[in-house]
Amino acid sequence: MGLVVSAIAFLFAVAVAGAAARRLPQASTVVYGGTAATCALIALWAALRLAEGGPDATLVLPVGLPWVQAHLRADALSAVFLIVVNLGGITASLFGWGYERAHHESHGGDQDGHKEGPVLPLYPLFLAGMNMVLIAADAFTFLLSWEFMSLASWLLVLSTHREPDTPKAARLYLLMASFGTACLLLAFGVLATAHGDYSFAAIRAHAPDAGAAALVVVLILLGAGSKAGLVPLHVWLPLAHPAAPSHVSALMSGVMTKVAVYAMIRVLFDLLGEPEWWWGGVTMGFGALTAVMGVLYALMQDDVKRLLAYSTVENIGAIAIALGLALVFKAAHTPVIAALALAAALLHVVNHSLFKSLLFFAAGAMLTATGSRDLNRLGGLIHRMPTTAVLALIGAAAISALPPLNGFVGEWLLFQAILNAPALSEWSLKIEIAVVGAALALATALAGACFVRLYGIAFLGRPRSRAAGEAVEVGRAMRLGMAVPAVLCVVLGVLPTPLIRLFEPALRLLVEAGPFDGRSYQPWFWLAPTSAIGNSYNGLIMLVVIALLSVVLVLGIHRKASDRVRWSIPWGCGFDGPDPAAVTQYTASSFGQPIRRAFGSTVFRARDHVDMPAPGDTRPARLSVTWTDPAWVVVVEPLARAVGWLAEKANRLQFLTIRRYLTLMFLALVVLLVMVAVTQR
Amino acid sequence: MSDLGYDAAHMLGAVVLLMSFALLYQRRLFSLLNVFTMQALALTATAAWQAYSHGEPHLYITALLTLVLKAILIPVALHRIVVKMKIHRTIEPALGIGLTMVAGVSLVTLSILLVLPVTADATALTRENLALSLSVVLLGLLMMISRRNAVSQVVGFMSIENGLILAAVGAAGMPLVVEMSVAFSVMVAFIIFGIFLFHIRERFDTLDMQKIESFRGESD
Amino acid sequence: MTLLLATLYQILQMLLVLALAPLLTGWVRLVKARLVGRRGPSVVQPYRDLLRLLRKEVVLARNASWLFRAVPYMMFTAIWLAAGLVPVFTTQLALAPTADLIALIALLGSARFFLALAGMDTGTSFGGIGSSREMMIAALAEPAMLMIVFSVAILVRSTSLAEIADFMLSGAVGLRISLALALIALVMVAIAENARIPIDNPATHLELTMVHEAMVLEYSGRHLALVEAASMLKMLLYMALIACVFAPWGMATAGSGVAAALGGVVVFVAKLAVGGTLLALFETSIAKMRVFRVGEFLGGALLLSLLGAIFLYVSRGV
Amino acid sequence: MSAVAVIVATPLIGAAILALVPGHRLGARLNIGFSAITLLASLALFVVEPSSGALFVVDAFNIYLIALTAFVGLTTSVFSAGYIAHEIAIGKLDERKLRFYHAMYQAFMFTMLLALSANNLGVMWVAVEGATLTTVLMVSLYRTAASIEAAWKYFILCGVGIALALFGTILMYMAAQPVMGPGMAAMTWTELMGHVAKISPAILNLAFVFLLIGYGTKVGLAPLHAWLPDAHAEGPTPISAVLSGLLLNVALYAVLRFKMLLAANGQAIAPGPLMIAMGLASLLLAGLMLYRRRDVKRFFAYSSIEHMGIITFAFGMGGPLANFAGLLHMAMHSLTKSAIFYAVGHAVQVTGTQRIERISGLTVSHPALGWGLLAGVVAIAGLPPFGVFMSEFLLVTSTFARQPLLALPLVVGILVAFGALVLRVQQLCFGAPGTVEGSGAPVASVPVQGTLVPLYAHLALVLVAGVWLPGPLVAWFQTVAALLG
Repeated sequence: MGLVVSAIAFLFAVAVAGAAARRLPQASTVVYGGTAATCALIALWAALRLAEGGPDATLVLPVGLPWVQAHLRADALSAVFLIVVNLGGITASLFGWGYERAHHESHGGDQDGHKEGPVLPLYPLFLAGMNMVLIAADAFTFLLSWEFMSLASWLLVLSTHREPDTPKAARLYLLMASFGTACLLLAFGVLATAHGDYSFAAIRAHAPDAGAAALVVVLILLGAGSKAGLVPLHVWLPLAHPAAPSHVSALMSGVMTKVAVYAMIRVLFDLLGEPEWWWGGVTMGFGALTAVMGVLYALMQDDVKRLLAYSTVENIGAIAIALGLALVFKAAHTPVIAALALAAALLHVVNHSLFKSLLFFAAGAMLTATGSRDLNRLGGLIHRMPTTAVLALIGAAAISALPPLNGFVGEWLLFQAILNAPALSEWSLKIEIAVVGAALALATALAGACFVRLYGIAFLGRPRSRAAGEAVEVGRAMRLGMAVPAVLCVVLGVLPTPLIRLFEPALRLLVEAGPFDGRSYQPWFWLAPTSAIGNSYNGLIMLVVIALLSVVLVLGIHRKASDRVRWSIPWGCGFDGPDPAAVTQYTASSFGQPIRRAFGSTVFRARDHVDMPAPGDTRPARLSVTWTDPAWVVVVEPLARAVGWLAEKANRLQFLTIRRYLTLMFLALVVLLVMVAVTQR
Repeated sequence: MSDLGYDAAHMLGAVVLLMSFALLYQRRLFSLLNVFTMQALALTATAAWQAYSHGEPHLYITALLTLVLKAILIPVALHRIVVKMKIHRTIEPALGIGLTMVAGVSLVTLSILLVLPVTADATALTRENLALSLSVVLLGLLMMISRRNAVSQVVGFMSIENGLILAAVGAAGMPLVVEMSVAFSVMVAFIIFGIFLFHIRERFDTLDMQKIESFRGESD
Repeated sequence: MTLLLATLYQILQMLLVLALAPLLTGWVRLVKARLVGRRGPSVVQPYRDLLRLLRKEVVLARNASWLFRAVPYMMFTAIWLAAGLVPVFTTQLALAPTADLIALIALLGSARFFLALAGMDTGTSFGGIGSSREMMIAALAEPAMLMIVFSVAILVRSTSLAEIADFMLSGAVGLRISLALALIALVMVAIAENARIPIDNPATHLELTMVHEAMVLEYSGRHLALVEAASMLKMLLYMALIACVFAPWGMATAGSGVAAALGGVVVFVAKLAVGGTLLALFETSIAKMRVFRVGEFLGGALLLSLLGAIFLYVSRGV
Repeated sequence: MSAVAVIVATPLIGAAILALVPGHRLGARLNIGFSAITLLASLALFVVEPSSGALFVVDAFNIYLIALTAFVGLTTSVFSAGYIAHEIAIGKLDERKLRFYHAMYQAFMFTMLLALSANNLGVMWVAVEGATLTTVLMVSLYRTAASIEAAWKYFILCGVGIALALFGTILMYMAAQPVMGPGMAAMTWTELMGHVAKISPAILNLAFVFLLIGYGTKVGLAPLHAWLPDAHAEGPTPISAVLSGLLLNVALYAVLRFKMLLAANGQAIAPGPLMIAMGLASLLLAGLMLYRRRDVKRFFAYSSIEHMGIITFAFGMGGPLANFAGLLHMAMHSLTKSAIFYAVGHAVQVTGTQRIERISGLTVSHPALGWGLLAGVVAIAGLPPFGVFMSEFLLVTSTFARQPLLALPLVVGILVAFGALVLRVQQLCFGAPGTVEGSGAPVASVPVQGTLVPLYAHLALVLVAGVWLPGPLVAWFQTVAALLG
């Protein structure tokens, strides 16, 4: 434990160093190198603790609330998330190192000293904050770290404050973050003992009554949910995540949302004690809504990073579904199934952190190479940036849950858990689970469409702008930063069982069971959870067989078929010129049109406006799309309007005359006197 | 304490209260000042009487101060201000006189209501005296908010002070009365100087919104 | 021993599906032709087409990337493997435990994923049309498929095809509304997935209506051959799936010997023949629908399958 | 005892001397010197815990407030040295005014320290009144129409307030006199605390209402707050700093002393509801007012009202946790808010305007200043790792545990104000830096006058307090929290 704490302290030191030496060229090397090393250390430590088990590492520091002090504790759950966070930290640092340098070259250093806001000092702080949340073991330390994390990321978002829409995004982000913190504050207010003992141990010791527990569940879903991006509290996420530099976006989207998930698990599974069945029902419902809405949003986007952010919303929805299932089954006293669902949740947490980081890195690489995030200005990058293209393809396939990659394993486990609905007693739940399953399946399929769109438009086809046509592959550091998660995606897809084995202590801690309980023989390369009723999946064999078959196929074909190849210009619907197809090529919005028509027209009131030139007019026809964000209309705008209206009304008080102010005073006095006179009767 | 003493104190206090009502009733500045002078005299009498009946010599100082400042200097000063600054002689009330009267009466009832539960262990004198001074203070405040121009508001302010002193002298053996009344008089003096130096005729109740907005730093 | 046998069966099945797929397509075409009163091509015509395509040269668009050339192999492998997973004549397959229905659906999904990418690779408008429409169809077909799996799996308490087939054979099921619903939904999905009428018409290249054909428009030579073969395989796969879940009779099960297995092969061929005939009948009897009606069609399928899943609870407290 | 005498006497002597000293540089140095001596003397209190006598009282409640006042007095005098140098340079002030300014500054310190350490209701009232007079004079220092208007409004409203407070004090004596007999005893804290249990509640209640309204006016509670924003905005910035940082605390201290009496007397009405109501009113009103402000100093003045509302609410809630939170919040707010005013003062001097929309990109043009201001606002907004977070954490959690329905308006108010703070601080600190009002030169070309040490000293203290509180302080807070009921 001391090691983790000192590591975090070291992160602060790195931050200070970065602040001090931000002028020097070596600064970024120091910061990112130091951060990566520290993260590696913590991740390793956590992995070892999980592997060897043993008692939880604890530590009490004489800071924080005087009569509580700062309790730090790393149990199995914390260890799991420590691995996730710091893995993300390592890759992000690796990528960020290259990213920063590339951008400094492209900006030719900074003329007025601060072209970009300071990222270097804040980046380690952000990671330190997330790590602190994971090891905090009393409400005060927890919320302090939680809010500190938000603060650091807010400033990181503001590092691009020169760009027009950053301030709005940053503001909304910090507001929603504080709303979440407020909800968590209230929740812990209920949980804490009357005489102000905020330590988790004390909270566990005195369990709240049903009403209080219900209140806490709602508040946690609001508080942690707003951070994780549960619909309709997600409005800030697709604005704030893309605004930051790409490696920070990766951390925010891939990792910080997981910290929010950690908060949910910590409270719902650990602190609140025995769950009731409806907790899971609510969580699941929100999850399903979030999953479907998130991916539908993503399908409407033309901005690569915003699209990715919305897809994060979708994945959070999937995780929430898994958590809800786990809660339901835990409440139904079928721990093994609960363990299965929870394993699915944790696995998906890891997977998403991997491929979402990877994809954000890819977006960053595109941004570096073409200077644009707009899909309609990209295209054909597979020729210009081959490595990035391959890695991004892995990411896209993984997030679309294609076997034998890791995304699919998570989905598979989740569906296995859903198939156990008959084990429950409540009808409403059984039916809800069926519906939720449908929603999840829909979301998965739509995600596939979404990433075909992203990859097909950005990397395939022909360049849609000069910059895209002249893009050059990014540097080695960035490519390495993308390669690491890509490789992990494949490895985890082929061999998920060892990882789940590693997580088993956490599962036992939370639902008193493991997914493989009661299985006599369980080879390490085989995934066959007990509760999955004889169902099993084996990515390894699948990979081998696929490889085998394709070899057979290729050999077979090439022995018979002709190898003659002729290159030519494809038919461009009668348009001539050097590259006819480029004119008629599909754009992002035109690709999205069928799905928009099928779903968007109702949910988003999406409308296509086609501007068709008259015959003989040679200008191209234009397809423009308009749509409205329901969450925005329902949640944000009314609030903003209400506050504005009230502020306007209140503002009159600023412009009264002294006599009127005296009148106010007089009235206040009289009112109080009357109150006293009345109370004395 | 003798009945006479009690009645006399009570009666004098009642006169002060009566004068407060009279103040509310005035429509012309000069008569307002005259009524205020009378209130000050009544207060002086009360203070002197209390000094005598309780045998507290320092209250004589209070009485003297009240006499010199409130009954002589300040009315004169205000009189000259009105003349020099050509403040027109009638008071424009923000609240109709009748309404003000009603409000005043209800304030007095409120103060009596408040004082009733005061238990008997507090002597009857403090009780009456408390009701009286409370009413005087509230009426003074009412005066300040129901009049538009500066001078009458100053008068209202000072009648609040009269209420305070009425309470103070009534409270048996209250120390620091003199010091406080001095400190208070300083403040009153400040106000009067303020009016005099900065030519504040209507600043209490400017109706000119632009002016206020610029004063409040919010103009565009 | 059993493992060895299972492996043998597996290999046999791989080859069998490979061999039968074009035949099925040929059969369907023939029956359709006869139904509309044409003589129609011979049953083995599809084999000839494939061989001819193999011998032709490949014409590639200027900016086709390696992905474009790799995809046919990828998708063919995926679909082939998937077809190999569905028990057709025996439930004793070596690969049965490695992948269940969900994995199978995912395999088909990945095949579609890559084909759609390939459609966009050349950067022509047709590719775009095809891919976007295909993904839209998939977005509804896949969940419908999964819901069918649920209703079956909730009944059988398993998603492994072998166990499903065994269970159905054991006859412990009886008639069920939910199964009927699931069957209807599955047929609808199968039609959509195989680009048959009324969703799509494999015979036309009319750009307003075509989906699958538009995607593969730029393919030629051996690549096209692979794509065609893959789609034939896919059709066979779906028929095999329907047969395996809803009509598993005549399938060899655990313990039954080699003879039973061979018997199973024969029965399977018969099933295919029937299935093909039914499909042809259906296709000749109705008209193609507009592309944007497809959403409603598949949405219907999804709802049906969901109903099926819910009905299970109602009909018997499973 | 002696230490207290020194603490109170030093600024008095200082005022006398500074009134005679010509030359603003020497004046500024002497000003710093006297403040430093005061601070040293107040630190001596920690070493020799003096017994409270007839004149002065030093207990767990006021000891830290005295030290705090002396400390902020010193840092502000340091800041003021740099500030007035610039004002002289641009000719807004002259030597004569400055002599007066320095004398008044020390006089103001004297009145506040007297009010804090006095053991007598009357003396305390006189001190608070003196504080009002001195600050009125300093607010009107610039002699602009706006500043005179502000001072005038301040004077009238607080004058009436003071009058009501005096009435309350007299009532308190009337209440105590029958029990404790005539004489000084009935006006002495330490004596009153002993006998208050026997005092009849009726007059006590009456007294508290008048004291709450009276001193509450100086605390700036809505709807009595009207004087506060303008007084802060129009006076010299050092004065805004001490007004927000110290004067409000002193007034609140007075209210709390009387609340202690009521708490100690069993059957009096619980003052909680009154304070909760006024606190919430101030919080919500100020939170909304923040959105329409264009003047940066007025903006932060309203934020002071908001925080006074929070603190009053906390003491109204009562109970060990909430009271602890309130006491902590008092200290944190005065440190943070004065720090913010230092930063704002510099910002206004470099940009030459108080209009928020004309100040931007401070972190770019003046990194040290900009990040300091940002840190200050972050701290006052209740974000960790600063001290305000701890107090708000305790307040919100404990309130929700006891009175969920009261916690909701509290949280809403805090969030509303938070929204405005974020909105403005992003405007002030980020974006492209503007040009100097008038001259039109780039802001970055104007250096910051004077030192930023006071700003960062305050921030450092607030930061430390956010993660670690020293033992003695905690002990004091807990004793006082118990006394406040």
